[in-house]
Amino acid sequence: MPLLEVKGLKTEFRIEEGVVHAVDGVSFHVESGETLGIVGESGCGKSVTAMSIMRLIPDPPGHIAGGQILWKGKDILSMPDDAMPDLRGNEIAMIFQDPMTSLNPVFTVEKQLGEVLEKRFGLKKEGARARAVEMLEQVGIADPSERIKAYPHELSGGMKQRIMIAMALMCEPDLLIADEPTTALDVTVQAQILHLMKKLQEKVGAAVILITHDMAVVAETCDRVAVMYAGRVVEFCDVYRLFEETKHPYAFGLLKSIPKEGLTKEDSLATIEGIVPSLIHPPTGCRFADRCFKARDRCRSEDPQLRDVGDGHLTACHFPIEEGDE
Amino acid sequence: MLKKLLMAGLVVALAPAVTATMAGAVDVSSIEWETNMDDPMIGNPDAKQGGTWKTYMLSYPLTFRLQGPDSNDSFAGWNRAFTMDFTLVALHPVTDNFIPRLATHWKVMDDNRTIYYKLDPDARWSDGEKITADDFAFCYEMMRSEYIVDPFYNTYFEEYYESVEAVEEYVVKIVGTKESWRPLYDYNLWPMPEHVLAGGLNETWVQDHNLKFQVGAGPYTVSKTENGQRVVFERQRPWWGDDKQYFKGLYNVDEVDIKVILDADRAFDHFKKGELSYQRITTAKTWAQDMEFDSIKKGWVHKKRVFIDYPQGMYGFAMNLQDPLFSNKDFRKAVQYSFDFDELNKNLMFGAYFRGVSAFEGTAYENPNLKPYGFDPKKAREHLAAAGFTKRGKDGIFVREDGTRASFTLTYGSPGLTRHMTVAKQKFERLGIEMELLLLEAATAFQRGLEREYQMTIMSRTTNLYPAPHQYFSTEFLDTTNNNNIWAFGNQHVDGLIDIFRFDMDEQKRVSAMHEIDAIIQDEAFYVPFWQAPFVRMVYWDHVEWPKGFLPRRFEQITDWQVMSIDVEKEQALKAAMKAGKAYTRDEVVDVDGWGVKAKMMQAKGEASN
Amino acid sequence: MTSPILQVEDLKKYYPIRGGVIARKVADVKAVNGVSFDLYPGETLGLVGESGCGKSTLGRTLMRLEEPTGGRVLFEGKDLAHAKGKELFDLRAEIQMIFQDPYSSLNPRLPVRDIVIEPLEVHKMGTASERLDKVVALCRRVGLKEEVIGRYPHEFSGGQRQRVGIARALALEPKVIVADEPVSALDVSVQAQVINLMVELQKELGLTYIFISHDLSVVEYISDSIAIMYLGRIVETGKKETIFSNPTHPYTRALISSVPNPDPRKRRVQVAIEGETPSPVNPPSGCAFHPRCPFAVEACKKDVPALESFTQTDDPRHNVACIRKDEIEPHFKN
Amino acid sequence: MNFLKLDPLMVKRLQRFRRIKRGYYSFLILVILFVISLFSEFIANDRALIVNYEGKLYFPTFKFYPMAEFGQMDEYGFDDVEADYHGLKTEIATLKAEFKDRMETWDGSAAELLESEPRFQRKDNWVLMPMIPFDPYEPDFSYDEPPPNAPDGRHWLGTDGQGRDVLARLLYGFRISMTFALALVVISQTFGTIIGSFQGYAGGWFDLYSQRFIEIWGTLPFLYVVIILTNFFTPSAKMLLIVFALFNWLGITYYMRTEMYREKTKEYCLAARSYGASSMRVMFKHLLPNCLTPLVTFTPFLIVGAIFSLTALDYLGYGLPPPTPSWGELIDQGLQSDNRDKIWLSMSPFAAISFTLILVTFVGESVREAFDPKQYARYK
Repeated sequence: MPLLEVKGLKTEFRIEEGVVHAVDGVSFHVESGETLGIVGESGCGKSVTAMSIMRLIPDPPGHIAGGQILWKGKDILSMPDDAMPDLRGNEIAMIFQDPMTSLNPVFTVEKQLGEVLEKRFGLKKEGARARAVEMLEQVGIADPSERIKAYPHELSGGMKQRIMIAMALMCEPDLLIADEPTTALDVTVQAQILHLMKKLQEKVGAAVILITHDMAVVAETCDRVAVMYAGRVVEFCDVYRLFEETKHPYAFGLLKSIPKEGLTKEDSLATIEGIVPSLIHPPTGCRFADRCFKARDRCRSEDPQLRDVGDGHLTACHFPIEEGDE
Repeated sequence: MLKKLLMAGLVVALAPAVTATMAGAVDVSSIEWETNMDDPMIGNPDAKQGGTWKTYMLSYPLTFRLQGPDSNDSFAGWNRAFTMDFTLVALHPVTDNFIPRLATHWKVMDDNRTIYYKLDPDARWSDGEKITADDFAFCYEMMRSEYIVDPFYNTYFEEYYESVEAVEEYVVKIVGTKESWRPLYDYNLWPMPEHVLAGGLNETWVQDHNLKFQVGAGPYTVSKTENGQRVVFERQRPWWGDDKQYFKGLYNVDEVDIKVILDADRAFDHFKKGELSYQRITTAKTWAQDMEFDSIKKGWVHKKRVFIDYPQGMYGFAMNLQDPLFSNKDFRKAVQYSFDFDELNKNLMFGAYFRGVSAFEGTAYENPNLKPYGFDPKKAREHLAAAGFTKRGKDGIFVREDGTRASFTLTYGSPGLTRHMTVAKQKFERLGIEMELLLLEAATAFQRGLEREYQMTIMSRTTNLYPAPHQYFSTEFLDTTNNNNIWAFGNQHVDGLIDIFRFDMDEQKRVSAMHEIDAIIQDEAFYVPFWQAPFVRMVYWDHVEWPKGFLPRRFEQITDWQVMSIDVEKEQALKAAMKAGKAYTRDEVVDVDGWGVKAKMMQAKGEASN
Repeated sequence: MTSPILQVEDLKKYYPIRGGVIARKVADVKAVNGVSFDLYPGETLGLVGESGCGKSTLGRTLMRLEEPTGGRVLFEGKDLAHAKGKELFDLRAEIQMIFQDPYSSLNPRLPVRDIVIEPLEVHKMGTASERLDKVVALCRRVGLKEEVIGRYPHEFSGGQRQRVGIARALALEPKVIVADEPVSALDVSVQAQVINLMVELQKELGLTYIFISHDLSVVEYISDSIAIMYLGRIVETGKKETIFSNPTHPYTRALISSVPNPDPRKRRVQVAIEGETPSPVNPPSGCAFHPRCPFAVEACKKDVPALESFTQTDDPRHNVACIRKDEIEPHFKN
Repeated sequence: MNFLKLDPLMVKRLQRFRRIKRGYYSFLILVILFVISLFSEFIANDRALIVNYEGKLYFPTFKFYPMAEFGQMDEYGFDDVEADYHGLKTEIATLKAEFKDRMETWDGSAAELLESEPRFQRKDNWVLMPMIPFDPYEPDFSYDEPPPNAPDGRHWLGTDGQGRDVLARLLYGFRISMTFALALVVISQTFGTIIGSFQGYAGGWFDLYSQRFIEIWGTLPFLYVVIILTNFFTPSAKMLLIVFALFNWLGITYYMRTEMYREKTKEYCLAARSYGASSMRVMFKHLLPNCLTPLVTFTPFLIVGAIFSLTALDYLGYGLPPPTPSWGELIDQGLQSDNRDKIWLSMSPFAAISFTLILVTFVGESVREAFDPKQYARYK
């Protein structure tokens, strides 16, 4: 049994213009201890998927319209509301893109960490403090007993993200969802944070869902990858297969449009023409069809289902990439 | 009230003094004392004694002092009535003659500013000590002391009194600063208890005496207080004045119970419940429309309008004679004839008031032959035409050939008058005269009046028994502002008449001079008298009894609670009747005109509808 | 070699830090602290650095959107940094900017036509109909259909908006374009479109770019030469090839090796550099990089190293600001 | 000005506003009432709308006709005072009735009447009075009881303490309140917007010192200033407007300043500056239209504030000079102890002011919602 299994998840947002089908039948699963990357461009539904798992969809305007989220075999969506706080944090932890806004600006780090420790572990004030200092040390914050007295605005972005990671891992969750954890950070710090996450994951043994738009980050950290496009998973496979045997034309185009080493201005970059379809009135058939160089009539009429194209490599395409496609 | 009176006196006294001859040393034993025991009694000698007079004040006193900070609140009137009102002599409230009070005799010396008073040896302070001449000398000293922190008294005594001397134990000599033709009025004085106060007159006097009750010469002393709630006065029996001619029949109740009630409307409700003995009705509306409550219908409560005869002061429109428009006498007369007092009185004032006419209303000097202008559009039109306003403009307002419009601004400071003025404005407009209204903050309106920065304004001045025509109509003030001659009126002839009033020792000549001034002022038409209210409207419970005529003629000299009495038996009977719901025969007589005031008003000035 | 189109000499931009009720100046933030470089016509200079290093401020100061605190910016011999009034107004037409955020860089209240026509109106170029013709031509050139020019920005996708921004920058026919992170807010697939467009335009119009970015892979693709900034100063310049194949300054090395490789088989095991960029409010003494530098010695804490020619490579424009540049082992990209 | 042009964002907001029924209908009602009140002279007036007299048509609404024009004469024998249209109407009706009576008798006396009555040469004379045949100034003392008189068929909302028609005064008072409030809002918003924009845009010393000035200015007690000023200047609508405006412009500067501060850092502003657009152009063409949200959303609440303050000042007696029809003055009359039992005096202006303020507030809420739609989410 996978640790987490998402089946046919549908999350919608009602806005003035209509209903946005932000996540429209997404399925994937996460095994214990592995790192799953969910990758895709902005608006493809990757963050909404994560929020749906945590049941943190703001309602209104959003709501989860269908599907199942099985956590260790139990459906999170049918759990009572009061069971959620326990699940969040204790079993599934989450860190967000913007560490600036994830910490409460009016409390010190100590107070914020301490609160969690006191509540979850029933530690007394002194014990909590010692534990917090220890946690900060683990996430590589120099001089933790001083830093712990600081307010969030006194800390750099990298440090805040470290503290968020410390908070997330403090309860030793089984799953850590990291939503674009390094996007707001400098590249040198990004390298540090990704490294740190990896190290801690190994230590705690947690599975990780890493949500990112950056293929290079995926290549750097993930075991398996789900590529999302317009609210759907279009490719779900092992990270090596994604980079080496890409099946879905979208993922293919995405990878090709990254400027590669050695390219010069004389070689123009590969692009995916066209724009992402509206999620209010999505086109019938394959949602990528309008931009796809391999699209045929069938693509515009028949919705491709996620299917195994060999060795557990799933893709949602009628005409997957074959060797020689440019 | 006393301060006001003193103020008015002060104004009069500013007149340059006629050279005074110093009175030399006088042998007291050789003085030919004067007194006046011939006037009628003020009180009712048969008045029942006893009972409780239940009344109210608007706030609890901040202090029981009568000098210094905060000493002029609504309680001070009561306090004063038992202390400072006991002066050497008093004016008889009916005859206007001087009568003995603490002094039994007096003698005015030839310089008209030195007076000897012989004290009543029976007079006692409320603590039992004798009242002696030293107490008057002490009063003089105290009123000039900086320790009382009262600039008014300080200045007043400095300017009016040259000296106050205890000549003998019971003889006081007062020397005023200027010669006066009414020295007893100007150089009167009350005593202060030297034996109580002398030791404590220092920097802390004000604080020390904040909550100390006055030791007074009067018949009542404080017997009970509930902080913030009530003060109760108790009658001393016996009191030294009990058998004196002019005190007999006054101060008849055993207790005066003064309760704090925050506003007059609520007090009326308290009255209706029987918690107050008596209530004055101050608004015409209440008098006209709210007087049919149950207790009145059942005859338990009586309502009376008691006419009194007291100087009213000038009250009405004043025109600025320096204004181009109002410098025209015909225009002034046109305005006089356009003012419809009766319409206002009838529709806005329940017909409750009388129209004033004289500049010296209510004094002995008013000209009895004057008739008010009255509302007369025809005459107004004639005068307008004479003033050059012959043509109506497009908007209906008259214009002269040169384009001047018959339009002026009325400056006033009392928001309460707006309703009357807007109605008057409409009336003026219909007759072709435009009156713009300019309501200013009261002090500003007053100041603009004094500085003659107005076209027409509403003036209100208090007066006393002796008017001050010099202040109001003398050429002396023509070229300056900030004086009472706000209309800039004056001529040689009137100046002469004023001098007669001021300096002539012949009362008859003074009166006829004043009558002439009054007539001239009316003819000059720069003063449009407004309403007068020469009466007191009251309701009281059946057990309250009054002397014949209810209130003395000069009402302000002596107040209602001093002359009435309470019949305790009737009070019991009333209680029983009320319990049983038994109605009395209703007393249908409302107006009490013991002094012929109403009759005079009706006859001379005409009453709109009453 | 041709002469530079733009010479930046010791350019400084300090921001005062104020305190107290009357906002007295108490210190400076030295956002750009003595930057010099030459820009040659037709080339693309990639200006790289991490957040807070001053690269955007440098771009804005060049544009005179910020008043320089010191130094000169010579555009064809005319000092842009000190130009005033009409001179500045005319110079502005020569150097234009493409902005980072396609959402906030277009006035949401104006239709595309008005946005693109604005510079022409401001500079009173041509008649109204000529302007309109030019706008249509510009929009076509950047790949927008004529019929969309009446639409408002919110009706466009991010990539299209950036095209509008480019059209606006081109309206005055500038010689130099400062592109401040022009693609970093765009999705990868759209990024490539915009970059392609910029490259095409450069070839066609002979534009000179200053391409400000934190994304080394994009910079590597588009630039001819590169300048690396760290805390308000340029620490290394050189041809693209030199910088990527032979980075010399320890910071450049760390930066390049921190970039994740889009190849799961080339995962790094080590973190190249610890710590974070210090705050420019309170920069370290001497070489600002010394607290993080694995090669730092005592001397690094004292003096600010000058940007000097590095002779070990054959690139004449290769300059490095490091006192140990000659001692450090040559670095080869993995 | 440019920002009045409707860009799609504004169009969308307006559409959103239209969809919020409560606010939209409140807005319509207010506009209709205000437009109607602009024609108050034709609705509440003691001058007739039209008089057809002896073959000639008269429109006395804005013109003074003497009594002579209609063969009238007042009780004092004057015929050049203003015509009495109420009286004229009654006279004509009476004469018509009498003529009809005489016609029925067939004795020729009808013809006699025609001849003997010079003011009835033509039978088709008529007077059309406005719906409310009273103006807000003229007292009506025709009742036995002194005013205020209770509502009846003659005065639908009764008369005030001076016999003036309450409904007429309410109507004119509404016009004055609304005009005053609108003028105030326009003046103070314009001024505040300009100052606030300059503060936000220029920043630096100008901002610092003007902000200190605004803070100090803002602490001045408004009512005292009004009272003091009435001592130096004749109180008038113009003066009050100026005084109100002097205090009212402050509020919007805070918002405009912050908006400007925020907007000016946006790149479109930098872009405009980069091609040399002048500060004025940047401010007024680019920034201002993007900063209008607070301006628009605060306007209804400013109107509420203005109406309320004006009423309060009138109530306290420091407002518009008498006899200007005013709600505050009516409430003051109604609350005087004399008139506590005359509830129509306090209730009708109270109802009018509540009704108006509620409508404006509805509009305000809806505008805010339309301009700044926020949904309040909850997490389970």
